[in-house]
Amino acid sequence: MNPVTSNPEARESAAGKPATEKDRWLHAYRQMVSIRLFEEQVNDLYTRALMPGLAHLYSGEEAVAVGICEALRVDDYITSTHRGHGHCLAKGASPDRMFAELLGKETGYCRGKGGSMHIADPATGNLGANAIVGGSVGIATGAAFAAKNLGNDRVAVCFFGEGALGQGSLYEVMNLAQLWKLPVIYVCENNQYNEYTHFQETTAGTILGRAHAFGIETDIVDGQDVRAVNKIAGGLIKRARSGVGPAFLQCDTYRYSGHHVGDINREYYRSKQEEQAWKSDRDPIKVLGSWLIEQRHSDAASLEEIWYEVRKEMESAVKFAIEAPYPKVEEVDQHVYA
Amino acid sequence: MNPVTSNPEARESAAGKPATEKDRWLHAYRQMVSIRLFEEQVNDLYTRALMPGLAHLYSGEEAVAVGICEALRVDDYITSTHRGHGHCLAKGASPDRMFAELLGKETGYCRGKGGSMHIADPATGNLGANAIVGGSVGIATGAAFAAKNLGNDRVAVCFFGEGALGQGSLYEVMNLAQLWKLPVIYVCENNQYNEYTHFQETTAGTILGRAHAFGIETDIVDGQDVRAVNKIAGGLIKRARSGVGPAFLQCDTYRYSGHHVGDINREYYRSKQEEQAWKSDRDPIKVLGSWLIEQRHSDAASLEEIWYEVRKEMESAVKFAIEAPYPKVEEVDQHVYA
Amino acid sequence: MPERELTFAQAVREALAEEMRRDSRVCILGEDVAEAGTPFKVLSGLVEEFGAKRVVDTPISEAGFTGVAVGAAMTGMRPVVDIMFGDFITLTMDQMVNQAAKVHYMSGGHWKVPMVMRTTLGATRRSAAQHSQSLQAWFSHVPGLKVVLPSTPYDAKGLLKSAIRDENPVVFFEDKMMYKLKGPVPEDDYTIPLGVADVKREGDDITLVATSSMVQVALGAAELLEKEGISTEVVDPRTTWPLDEKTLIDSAKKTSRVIVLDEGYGRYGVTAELAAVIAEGAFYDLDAPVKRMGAMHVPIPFSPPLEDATVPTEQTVLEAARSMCGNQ
Amino acid sequence: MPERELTFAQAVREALAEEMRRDSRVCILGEDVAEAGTPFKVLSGLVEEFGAKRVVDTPISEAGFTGVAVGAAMTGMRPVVDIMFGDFITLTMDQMVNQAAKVHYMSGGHWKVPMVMRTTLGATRRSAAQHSQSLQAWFSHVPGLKVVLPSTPYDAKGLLKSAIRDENPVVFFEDKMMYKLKGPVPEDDYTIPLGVADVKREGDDITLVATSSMVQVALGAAELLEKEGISTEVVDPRTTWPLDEKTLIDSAKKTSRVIVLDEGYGRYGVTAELAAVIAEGAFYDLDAPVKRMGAMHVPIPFSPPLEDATVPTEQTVLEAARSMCGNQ
Ligand SMILES: Cc1ncc(C[n+]2csc(CCOP(=O)(O)OP(=O)(O)O)c2C)c(N)n1
Ligand SMILES: Cc1ncc(C[n+]2csc(CCOP(=O)(O)OP(=O)(O)O)c2C)c(N)n1
Ligand SMILES: [Mg+2]
Ligand SMILES: [Mg+2]
Repeated sequence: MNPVTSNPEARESAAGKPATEKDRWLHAYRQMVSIRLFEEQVNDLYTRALMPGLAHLYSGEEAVAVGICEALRVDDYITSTHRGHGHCLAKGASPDRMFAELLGKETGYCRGKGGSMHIADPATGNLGANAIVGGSVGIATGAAFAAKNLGNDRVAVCFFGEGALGQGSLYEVMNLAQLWKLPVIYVCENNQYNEYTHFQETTAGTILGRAHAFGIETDIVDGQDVRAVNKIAGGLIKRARSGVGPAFLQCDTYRYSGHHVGDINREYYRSKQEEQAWKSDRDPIKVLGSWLIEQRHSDAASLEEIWYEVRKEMESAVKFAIEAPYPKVEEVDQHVYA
Repeated sequence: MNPVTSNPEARESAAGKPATEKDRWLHAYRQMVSIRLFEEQVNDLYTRALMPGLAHLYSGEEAVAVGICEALRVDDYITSTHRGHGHCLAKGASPDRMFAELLGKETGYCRGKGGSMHIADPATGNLGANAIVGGSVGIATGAAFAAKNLGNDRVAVCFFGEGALGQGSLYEVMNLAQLWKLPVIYVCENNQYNEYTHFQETTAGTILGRAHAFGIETDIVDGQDVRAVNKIAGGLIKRARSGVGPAFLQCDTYRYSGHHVGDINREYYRSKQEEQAWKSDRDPIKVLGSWLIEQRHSDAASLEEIWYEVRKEMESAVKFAIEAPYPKVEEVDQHVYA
Repeated sequence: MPERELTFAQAVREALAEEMRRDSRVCILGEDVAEAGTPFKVLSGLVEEFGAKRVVDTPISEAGFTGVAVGAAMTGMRPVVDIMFGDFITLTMDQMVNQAAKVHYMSGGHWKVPMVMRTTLGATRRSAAQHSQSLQAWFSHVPGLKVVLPSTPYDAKGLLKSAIRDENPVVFFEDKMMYKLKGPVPEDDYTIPLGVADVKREGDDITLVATSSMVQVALGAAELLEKEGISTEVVDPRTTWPLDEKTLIDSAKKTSRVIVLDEGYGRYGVTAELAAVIAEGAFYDLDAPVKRMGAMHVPIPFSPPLEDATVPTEQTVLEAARSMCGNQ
Repeated sequence: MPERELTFAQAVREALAEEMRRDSRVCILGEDVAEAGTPFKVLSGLVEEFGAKRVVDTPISEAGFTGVAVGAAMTGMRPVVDIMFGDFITLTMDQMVNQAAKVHYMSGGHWKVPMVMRTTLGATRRSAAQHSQSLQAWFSHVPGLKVVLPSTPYDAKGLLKSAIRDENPVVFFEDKMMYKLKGPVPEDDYTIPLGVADVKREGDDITLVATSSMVQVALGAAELLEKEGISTEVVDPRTTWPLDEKTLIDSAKKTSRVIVLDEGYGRYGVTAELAAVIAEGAFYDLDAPVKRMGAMHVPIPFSPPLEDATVPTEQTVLEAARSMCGNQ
């Protein structure tokens, strides 16, 4: 069920071996569908009142996480955000243990102690999602510091929303990363909104200028085009791995749902038309699907089949999670100290 | 003894009335000499073990504080730093009450509670020196916020060393200032060193790029040339006062002494030659003095006379402070709450 | 005429609206405070009445806008900053502690910082370790700050108005779980002074000293104890600083048994100070050691059964009180 | 052979040097830690031995490099960060409290954060309100962190080595005024476990529980008390978390009179927890309420006579102890 272990192409590509063009993009397609359908289930769990608390859905932004993680090795690091399910899945986490975590179950990635906003997984280099906006910029930079100092050639990717541009610590660590030429990529997922406010109301100047100020390599990409993301990210990651230094990548994207699953009436901050336009014109899965068909790497029926398979997989993963036991209450004070 | 009240030219210029070119620059000259000789006394108090604790001298950087404060009104605001004596004097504080503060005396600006690093003076718009690097960037920006909201046309100047570029809060507030078009000028006093480390070892990219990223108006000036500083600052202040928004001014300068009065052996981080070169070639008082003589606004003897007068003034101010009483111990828990 | 009832959130909003009408220098700064009215909807409607110049949406820059509030307060405004989750005060500590709290003192009494920070506390919302903390102990530790912990809609309105009118930086903690709690709130312009405890229920056998969210827990436990014949007094300090030591000590002397309750972590938390004050002040009258109940010394877990175990409940308070009164 | 003596600063440096030799993953991050060896010169010579890759000068970015240390610790390093003045921990609270302290728990035990933050505490250096605080109470309040407060060169070396070898984030507070204090320090590779209090002096009539800077004050007061015929026990918890409650309570039971001393602000501070623990644990043995002595509840003033009044001294401790023992 774990895409990393169940999918040979992914393993090979993660290990740096070239897979065929076709296999690579079919895998990326499946990964994006996984995220989309994972989030569908999350919303469903919420509306059925089966999930404790809230969750922030990644639907619409799949090409960013997948485009980037497909360019990473399994031992490379990522840090993620409150909107983190996509990053976790793209880096290789299993839906079953993720759902279990979202329901607070013992078989969850964090034994239920973390929940939606804190999924972490050493096996896939996932240092953890973070519920503090900008909270993980230091952690990702520190992982790059360790990689450099320990002399392994790992790279760290720091995912964050454009809202994190408001946090001063980002500027502190970008300065450090550039001074020390650390292998870290700052990926700004500009989904246009910080909660209920358009980013232009909170962001003076430009996004790229924020990194450029430190002499950091910057780039911008259409975050709905997984191939474009992957290509640019691939270059920046290679550059970082070779020791040249950090990079900052702005990915323009859009979240289809509300800020969190409970944010239903949102017309006071954005219109239904706007949402509809992104969904119909720029959906990352459609964009890649059309290309796969155009290139004759696939056809409508085969793609449909992927949706079907993934949906089944998600259903059984949810079932696993629902049936899983809660941790024993005695566990509450375990893992406070190592 | 207070330059603002004792010097009619200063009052007029502060009130926006044009004083003659000659009077303006003679006043600036006197102000710079005041700072230089104030600091001479501070060092002397330290070596004579009459001053509690340490102090950070401003000698060498006089043209920055004076150039800028001469372009401000008395009701404009400033915030200052651990290296703040120059800012206080330039904004109009009296040496006697400043020395008293440095000695922890009741007649000091803060009744002895603040000391060298916390001098504040509502009468001259001095919101206070700050011993946290970058600690006052929010305060200055907030004063500009209040000025804008209360509809008075005051401007706030935030002085900070280039070391404060390491503090994330600077970036947070520059973003706010530009979004809200606040009348605040960020003055980066680049004296080349953060304590015992050259700024190039701590500063990736460029200094101006840090403000430019937010779309803020930026400029750079030779911080040893008081007339240049004054001219550029005047333009930025006028612009801010008119509501166009904030600005960032980099002033390149040099501190003649150690990081603080106790930093005597400093050849491990900078050479005596470097220090000597700044002192002999780029001394701000010499630079202005030469110009005054060249322009026949003054002559060597008259300038000498200014040094003599100011020295007398400083001596009597020190005497005042030494003779002043300490606050009563019962005062210790006063002013905790207003 | 029946007393008017408001929710806790409405009471907070009414206090803000009244103070903003009364004093044009009062303004609000925070993330999504305007159209969105905050994620908790506490501020809904304010931007419509007072406009975007006084109800100001900020970027996600807690340190930055808190610092701006400090400077604005020094120069004529009376800002109220909104820190969505109490966990984010971590980002504002320098501005609150090294700046706001010290400006008046360091300037020898010359500058003042009349600002309010409104923030939240409380677990059990399944929000996990970074959105569930109750960090009031930190600010209570800092001279120059005042700290308010309202426990009813009535107190919320009266205390918030006092906080806004205070000449000092005041931190106002609101329990997220209490926003929907209803209670009587007069329409008048009343204030409640900072530093005066409130006896929320009188009793003779045992005193429960409780703050914020724990007041309702204590009142619930008191009801249950009543049925067992134990008469319980519930004392709410309302502000941890200034602290009304006398009311706490007097109650302890009267009942001779005390449990102190606060939702912050139990270790080095608010309960430690309250217990120490009572143990000292009522030393010769206590029949048993003061018992402290706070959050378990663990990061708050997400998983519901675990999270529920971290916080005192009516049941655990009942048991503690029962055993203290020897009715086990 | 006479025992070797080192200053407190030398003991800290020796612990770091030994651990850096032993384990190549140990590195130091901070402002002016390399050539300058910090403003207090505590680290002099380390960069010469270990190079600039392991003794790393940073920009003035406390939040940033603390965050980097968290990430580096998770991924194989054992960083020691240097926060020059304890007052600047305000800037690191999010990284220490929301990240470092919680990573292990939130990840269900998967990630670990073996890092040390070294910082300072203590007033009376005429450094005023923003350079004189002793904020150990804040970190002690946070589950997931350990907090060490060494009071002698011997303890400094042994405790710092344990802190560096610990798998958790540990905050290590050094008293600035103690850096020049000399004491015996073995050359061996010894460690002192975290969570074990030390009886620094035995006595029968009264217990002084003291931390860090206050241990020397307590020992000085004990000498004076001895002359008045009062036999004083001095107990040093050495770590506020984990806390060795038993040793504290046992001493309290033995002497039945206790004063607790800590240089942090007295209100909601370390003394509150220690007093509460003792008042509870030794309730039936105490002859008098536990007395607390900490910094006065004011921002630390610059003026020498005022500053001196804010901190407990041998004289004020002597008077308090005397009056507690009825020898007034
Ligand atoms: C420091 C901090 N401040 C505020 C919040 C509350 N909050 C959670 S998500 C969010 C908006 C984040 O926007 P963005 O970074 O663009 O990410 P997105 O939700 O769009 O993915 C806010 C303000 C937080 N979690 N952390
Ligand atoms: C937040 C913070 N970190 C560290 C310090 C210690 N410190 C005092 S001055 C200084 C260097 C400041 O350099 P710069 O800003 O360039 O000012 P300069 O001393 O050169 O005028 C440092 C690191 C401090 N006061 N505040
Ligand atoms: Mg966004
Ligand atoms: Mg400098």
